[in-house]
Amino acid sequence: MSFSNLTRRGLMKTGAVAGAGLALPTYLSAASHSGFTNAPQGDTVTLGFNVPQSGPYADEGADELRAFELAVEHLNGGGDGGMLQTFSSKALEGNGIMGKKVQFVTGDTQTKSDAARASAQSMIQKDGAIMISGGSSSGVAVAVQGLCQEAGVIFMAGLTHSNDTTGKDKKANGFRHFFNAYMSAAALAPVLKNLYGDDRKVYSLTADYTWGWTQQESIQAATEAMGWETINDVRTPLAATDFSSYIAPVLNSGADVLVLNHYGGNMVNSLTNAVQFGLRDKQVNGKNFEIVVPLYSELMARGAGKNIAGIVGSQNWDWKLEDQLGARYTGTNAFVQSFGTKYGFPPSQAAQTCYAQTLLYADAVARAGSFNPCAVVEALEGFEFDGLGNGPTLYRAGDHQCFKDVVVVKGKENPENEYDLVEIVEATPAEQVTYDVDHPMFAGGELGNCNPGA
Amino acid sequence: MLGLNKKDLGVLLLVALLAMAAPILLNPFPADSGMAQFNAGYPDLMQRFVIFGIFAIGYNILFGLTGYLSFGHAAFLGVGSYSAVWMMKLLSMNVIPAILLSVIVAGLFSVVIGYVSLRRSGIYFSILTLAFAQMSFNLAYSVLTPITNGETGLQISLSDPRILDGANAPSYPNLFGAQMNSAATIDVGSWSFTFSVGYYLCALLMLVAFYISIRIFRSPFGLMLRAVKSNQQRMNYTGLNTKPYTLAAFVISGMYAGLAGGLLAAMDPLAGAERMQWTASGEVVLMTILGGAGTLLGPVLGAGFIKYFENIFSKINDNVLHGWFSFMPDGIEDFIITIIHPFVGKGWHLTLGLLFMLVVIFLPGGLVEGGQRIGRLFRRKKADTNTPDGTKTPAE
Amino acid sequence: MNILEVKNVNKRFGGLQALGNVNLNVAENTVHAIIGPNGAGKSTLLNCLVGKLIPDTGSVMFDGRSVLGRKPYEINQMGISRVFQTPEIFGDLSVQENMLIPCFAKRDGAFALNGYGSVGSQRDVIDKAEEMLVEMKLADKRHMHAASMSRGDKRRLEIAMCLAQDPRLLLLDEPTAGMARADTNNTIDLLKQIKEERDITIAIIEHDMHVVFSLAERITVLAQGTPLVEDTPDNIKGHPKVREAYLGESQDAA
Amino acid sequence: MDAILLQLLNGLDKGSAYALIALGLTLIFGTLGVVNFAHGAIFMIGAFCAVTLSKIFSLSHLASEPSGTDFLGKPKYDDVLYIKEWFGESAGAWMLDWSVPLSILFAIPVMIAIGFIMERGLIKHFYKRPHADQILVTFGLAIVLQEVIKYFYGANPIPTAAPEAFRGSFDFGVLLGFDPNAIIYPYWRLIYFAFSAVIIGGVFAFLQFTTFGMVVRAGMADRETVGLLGINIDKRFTIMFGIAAAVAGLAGVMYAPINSPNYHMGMDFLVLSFVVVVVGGMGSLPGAVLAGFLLGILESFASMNEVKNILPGIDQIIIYVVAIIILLTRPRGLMGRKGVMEE
Repeated sequence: MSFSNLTRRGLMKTGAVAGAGLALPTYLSAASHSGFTNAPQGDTVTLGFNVPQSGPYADEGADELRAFELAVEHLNGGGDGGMLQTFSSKALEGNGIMGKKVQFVTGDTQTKSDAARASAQSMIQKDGAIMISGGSSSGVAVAVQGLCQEAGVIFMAGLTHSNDTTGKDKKANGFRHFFNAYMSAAALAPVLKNLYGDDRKVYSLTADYTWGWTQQESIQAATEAMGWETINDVRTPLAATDFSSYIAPVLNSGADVLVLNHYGGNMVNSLTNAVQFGLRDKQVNGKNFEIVVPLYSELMARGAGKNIAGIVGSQNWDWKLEDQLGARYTGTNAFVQSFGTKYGFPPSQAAQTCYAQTLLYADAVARAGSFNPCAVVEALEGFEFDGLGNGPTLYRAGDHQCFKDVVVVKGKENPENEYDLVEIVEATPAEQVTYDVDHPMFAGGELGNCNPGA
Repeated sequence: MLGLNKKDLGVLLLVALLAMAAPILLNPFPADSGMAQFNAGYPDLMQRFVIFGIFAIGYNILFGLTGYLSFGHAAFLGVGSYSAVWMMKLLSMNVIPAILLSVIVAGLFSVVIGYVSLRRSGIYFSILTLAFAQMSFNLAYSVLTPITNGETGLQISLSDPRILDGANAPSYPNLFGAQMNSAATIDVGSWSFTFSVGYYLCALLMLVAFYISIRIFRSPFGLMLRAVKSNQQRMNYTGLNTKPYTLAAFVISGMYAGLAGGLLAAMDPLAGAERMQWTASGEVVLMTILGGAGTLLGPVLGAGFIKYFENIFSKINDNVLHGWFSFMPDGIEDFIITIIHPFVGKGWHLTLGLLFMLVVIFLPGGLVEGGQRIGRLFRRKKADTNTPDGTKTPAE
Repeated sequence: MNILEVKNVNKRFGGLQALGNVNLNVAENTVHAIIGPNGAGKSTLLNCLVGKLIPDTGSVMFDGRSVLGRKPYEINQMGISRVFQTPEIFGDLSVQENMLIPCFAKRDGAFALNGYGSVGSQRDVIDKAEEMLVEMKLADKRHMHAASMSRGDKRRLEIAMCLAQDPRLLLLDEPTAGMARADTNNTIDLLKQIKEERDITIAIIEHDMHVVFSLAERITVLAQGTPLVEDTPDNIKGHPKVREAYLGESQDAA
Repeated sequence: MDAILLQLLNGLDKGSAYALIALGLTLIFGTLGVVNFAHGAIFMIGAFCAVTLSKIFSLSHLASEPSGTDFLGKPKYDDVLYIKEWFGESAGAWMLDWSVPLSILFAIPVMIAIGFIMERGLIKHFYKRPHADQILVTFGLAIVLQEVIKYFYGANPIPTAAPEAFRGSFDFGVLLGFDPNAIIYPYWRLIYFAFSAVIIGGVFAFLQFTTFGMVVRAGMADRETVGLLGINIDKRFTIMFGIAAAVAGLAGVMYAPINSPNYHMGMDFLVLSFVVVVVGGMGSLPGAVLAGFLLGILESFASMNEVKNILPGIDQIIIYVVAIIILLTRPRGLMGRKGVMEE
C-alpha cells in the first residue's frame, strides 16, 4: 500500500493518544449522574434549533431561525425583551434560563426525516442540547419527536400541521404549539358557510401523503357537517410540479369549490395552475367558483403572487392580529416590533411559533426549577398562559397540543408589499376548534411516559 | 493470514485500527474549544460513516468492478430498513433477526430488479434501475403507507406485539440486552470520548463487509467482474456467461445495501421513504466515484467525506463564525465572515458541489489518488534526504 | 473425419441474401481457409458458426453436435475459439490476468461463484497461464497493461488466450489485417508452430493471399454468399472461376 | 371525449417542456458524448432569466416624501420605478407587464454565453474521461449553480406572471365544435406549446438544411472521420453546446409563468428529462421529442380519475412503468442507434 509512511505515523499517534487515555484517571461523564440526558454543566445551557436550511423550505427555515435567535437574545436579557414583557408567566428574568446563559446550535433538516434525525442526534450527542425545536413538515416533526423521546430530551415542535403529531404519533417528550388540520377545518367551516353559503359542491386535490390525507379528512368532515357535499377527492403525487392534468377536469365536474390540500411548492403550483385555467372567473351552479387552501403560509402566498388574492385559508397567527382584533392578542405587537426592528420585515407564523415555543420551554424550566425533562413535561402539561400573541392558550395534558384561537385569512386583492399579502377575516375562538383527546382522527397512539434519558 | 496477502492484510488492519480508534481519532479537538465544531466523534455520525461505508463498499463491487452504473441502489437500502423495523415491531428488539431479514429481503429484491435491469447495459441499465427505485419511493411515500407509514416513516411503538420479547425486554434495539444507544463517555483532560455499543457493532460488521469485499476483489470471481467491465465480447467468446456474473455482483451489492439499511434501522429505529429517493441512490454513486471507484478504500473515504460535510459543515452558523474570529478587529471579522458565510451552514451544499468538481478535475482517481500522491510525495522526500550529495531530483 | 459440417445454410438481412446454400466441411486437424471478395459473406458465415447470428435455414454441426441456438459462450465451451479481426483482449487488465481468464473458464466452466479463494491460491490455473505466457513469449510482459501493448503482441496474446482453452477448432478472422509485413510473417510462423505442436483444426478467413497460401491445406472460395469452389491451394491458384470472381477483382480490394 | 382531448392538450403541453429539455440533453450527448447532469440547472437558469429581467425592470428608488407609516410605525416611502421615470408611465408599465416575453431576447445571449463558458471552461476537459467522471463533475456544477441562485433569490418560488393579455384562459373547445365550457385552456399554455413547436422545428431545420448542421450531424454519426476531413469539429461542437443551453434556457423562460420558478426546479426536471432522453434513445433527436410527448401524454392520461380508480397510484409511477416497458421491448429506446452508451 502506498501510504505506508502515513500509516506508521498514524499508528504512533493513535498509540500515544490511547496511552494517555489509559494513564489518566477516567470517570464517566456527569450526564449519567444527574439522572437525565445532557444536564447543563457550568453556566450555560444549549438548545438545538433544527430547521430546513436546504431544499424547498429553506426560506421558512431561515425565518424560524431568526425567531429562535431573537428568543435567545431576549432570554439572555438582550434587546427589548419582546413577548417576555407580555407573557403571562413571569418566571423568566432575562438572565438566561435559571441563571444559565442560553446558547444554541443549528442544523439542517433538509425536510427529510433521516437528515433531520441525524442533525438532531448530533445536537444531542455532540453539542449537549437539552431541547430540540424547529422544523417545517409533519414527517420531520414526528421523526424528530420520536428521537427526542428515545434520547430523553424535550422536543418543542416547529411548524407541523398534521393531526398525527399530537394524535397517533404523540410522545410524552414532545409539545406542539402550532395548530393542526382538524383545527383548520373546524375554524374554516363556519367562515366558509358565511362567505359561500351552505349548498356547495367540493372537489379536492390532496397531496398523496399523511399530512394531505389528515387535512382532507378533517376538511371533508367539517364541511359536510354544515351541508356541503364532497363530490371528488383526487390524490396528487408529491413529486408533481405541473397540476394541469388534475385541474383541467375540475370545471366540468359540477363542483363549485376547489379545496387544495397542498403545502409549499405543491400548493404554489396547484393554485397557480388553477387560476391559469380560469377557475376563479367561472360561474358554476349559478355561483362563483371558489378556491380554498386550508393551510397556507406567508411564504407560500408570496410564491403564488397575485393568484392568492381572495383565497381563504387558516393560519396559526398573523402579525396584524393585535392591531385588527384588539388586545386579546397581546404580545403580537411586542413581537412584531422587536422582530421588525432587528430584521426589517414582519415575522411569519412559523417564526412566531418557534419564538413562542422557545419561551414556553424556558419558562417551564424556570417554573419547574429543573432542566429534567420530566419536570419540564409536568410544568407544561395543562399550562394555561396568555400574552404570546395567540390569546389565552392551554397546553393540554392529554396530548401536548396547544388550544388557542385560529385565524382565518384571505389573500389581499391589492397587497401593499410582499409581507402584507393576507387580510384577517376573523379569529375562530379556541372553544370551537377544541376536540376530545380520544377523537377518532387523533386516536391510535399513546403519549407514554416522559423519558429523562440517561 | 486470513487468506490475504501482506498488502491487503495491511489495509485491512489499518481500517480495523482506524475503525476501532475512531471515537478518539475523530475527536481531535478539546470539547470546549472553538474547533470542537469539527469533531465528528459522536456515535450517530460515526455510525453513519461506517454504515454508508458498507453501502458504498457493496456498491463498489457492482460499479467499481463491473462498471454497471446503478441509479437505484437506495431502493435496497430502504427495503432493508423497512424489513428491519418490521422485524423489531413483530418479533424482537434484538437486532440480529432484524439485520438478517434486511439482508435477505434486499437480496431477494435485488434478484428481481437485477434480473430485469441486466437485460440492458450502459445507460439503459442505469435508467431501468432508476425507474425501479423511483417507483419504490413514490409508492412507499403514498399508496403503500399501510406498510411503510409513508411520509412519517415506519417507527416502533409501545403497542407493537414483539412476540419473542418477554415483558422485561429492552424497549430499544439491542444485542442480547446491550442497547444500541448505550455508551460510555470518558473524559481525558478537556477531551471527551464516547464509546457506544451501536457504533462498535456497526464497525465490526463494516470490517466483516470490508474483509469480504477484499476477498471478492482478489478472487477469480472478482477477476471475472473486472473482465466484464473490460470486454464483454471477449468474455462471451472465452466461454464465460456474463449474465450470472453481473447478476451475482448486483445481488451482492444489493445485500450490502440491505445490511446498511438494516443497520441504520437498528441504530435508530425509523425507516423513511426518502432513503429510497433517487438523490439517495445518487449519493452512493458520488461516494464511490469521489473516493475512487474500483479501489478498496475509496468508497469508505467517499462515504466519510460526504457524511462529514452533511453533518458538520451544515451546523456552522454565523454565531459559530463570530466565535472563531472574535479575536480580530470588528471590520476584518465581519469581512471574513461575509466571505465564509455563503459556504457554510445553509450553504454547505455549495461547498460540497465545489469539492465534487475540484476532486474530479484534479484527482481523476478520486480521494484514493490524492492519498497516493501524498504518499509518493512523502516517499520522494525521504529519497531526497537519503541522497548523499543532497541534490534534489527534479520535479516531474 | 469432419469436425465442422455446415449444410445448406441461408441467411437473409432484409432483402439481402448474405448466405445462400452454404455447404462447408472442415476436416479435423487441417488448416482450412475461407476466402472471397468483400461482401462475399465470410464474416456472416463466421458469425453463424460462433452463435452471434442464427441462420435462417440449414445446420451447423460441430463434432457431431449442432451449434444452432446456442449462445457464443456455450459454443466456446464446446471447443471453438475465435480470434477477432482487431484483437479483442481485456485492455484494462494485465497480460497475466488476461491469460488467467481463459484458464479459469476452462477449469470452472461458464460461471462459477468462486468469490472466496484468492486468485493467487489457485496454483493449477496460475501454472497453466504461466506455461502459456512462456510458450507464447509473453512472459516478460506479464505485468504490462494489456491495452498498452503493440498490435502484434495483442494479437499474440489473443491467440494465446484462445489456445489456453485447448480448443478443438480455432477460428481466425483476418488475423493479419492491418499488420506490417514483418508482423504478418511472425503471425504465420506462430500459426504454423501451433499447428505442428497441437492437435488442432484451424479455420481462417483471410484477404492476404500470402497468408492463405502459406498456411492453408484446403481453401473454400466464397462469392456473393455461395461457395464457389473448394480445393487444395494449388488447384485454387489456377482455377478460372476463382480468378474471375475473386483474384481478378481483388487487385483493388486487397 | 372532451375529457380525453383536454388531457391530450395537457399531455402535449407537458410533453413540450420535456421535449425541449431532452432535446438539448441528447444534442449534447450526441455531439460531445457528454452526460450532462447540469442540463436541468440550465433550464432553471433560463427561468431565472425571466425573474431577473422583471427584477431589473422593477429597480426603484424611494420617493422623497413619505406616504404613510410602515408596520413599525416609521415613515414609509413609496418605491418609484426607474423604468417608469425613463420610459414614461405607460411604456414602463407595458415593459413590466411584458417582461417574460422580453426575457427571451435577454436570455438568448445569456444562455449561449453560459453554454460557451461551461463547455470551454469545464466540459471540454472531460470529453475523454469516463462517463462516471462527467456525471460527477456536472452534478457538482448543477449543485453549485442552484446554490448560487438560491443565495441570490432564496428558496421560495418567485411568481413570474405572463403579460396581462395572456393570463386567463379561453374556450378552446368551441373552435373545435364542442359545447361551450367543455374545453377551456389557458392562453399561456397554448403559447408555450406553439413556442416549443417552433423551437423544435427550428433546431431540426438548422441541422437539416445548413452546412453547419450537416457537419454536426456527420460528427454525431462518426466523429473521427469528420475530424480526419480537416473540419474543425470541436469549434462547431462548442457552438452546439451553446445552442443546447439556449434551447433549455428558453424552455425555462417560457415556463416561468406556468409554475413559479424556484432554485431546485432543475433537479425536479433532471431525472425526468434523462428518462425521456433514454426512452427516446441516447443521441437521437427525433427520439427525444417523440419520447417527451409520449411520456407527457401518458402522464396526463394516468392522472385521470377514471384511470386512477382502476389503478390507484398509477400517476405516481406511470413514467417509470412506461420507461421500463419500452426499454425492455426496444433495447435502445424508441429511436436509439446501436453501440451508443452501451459500454
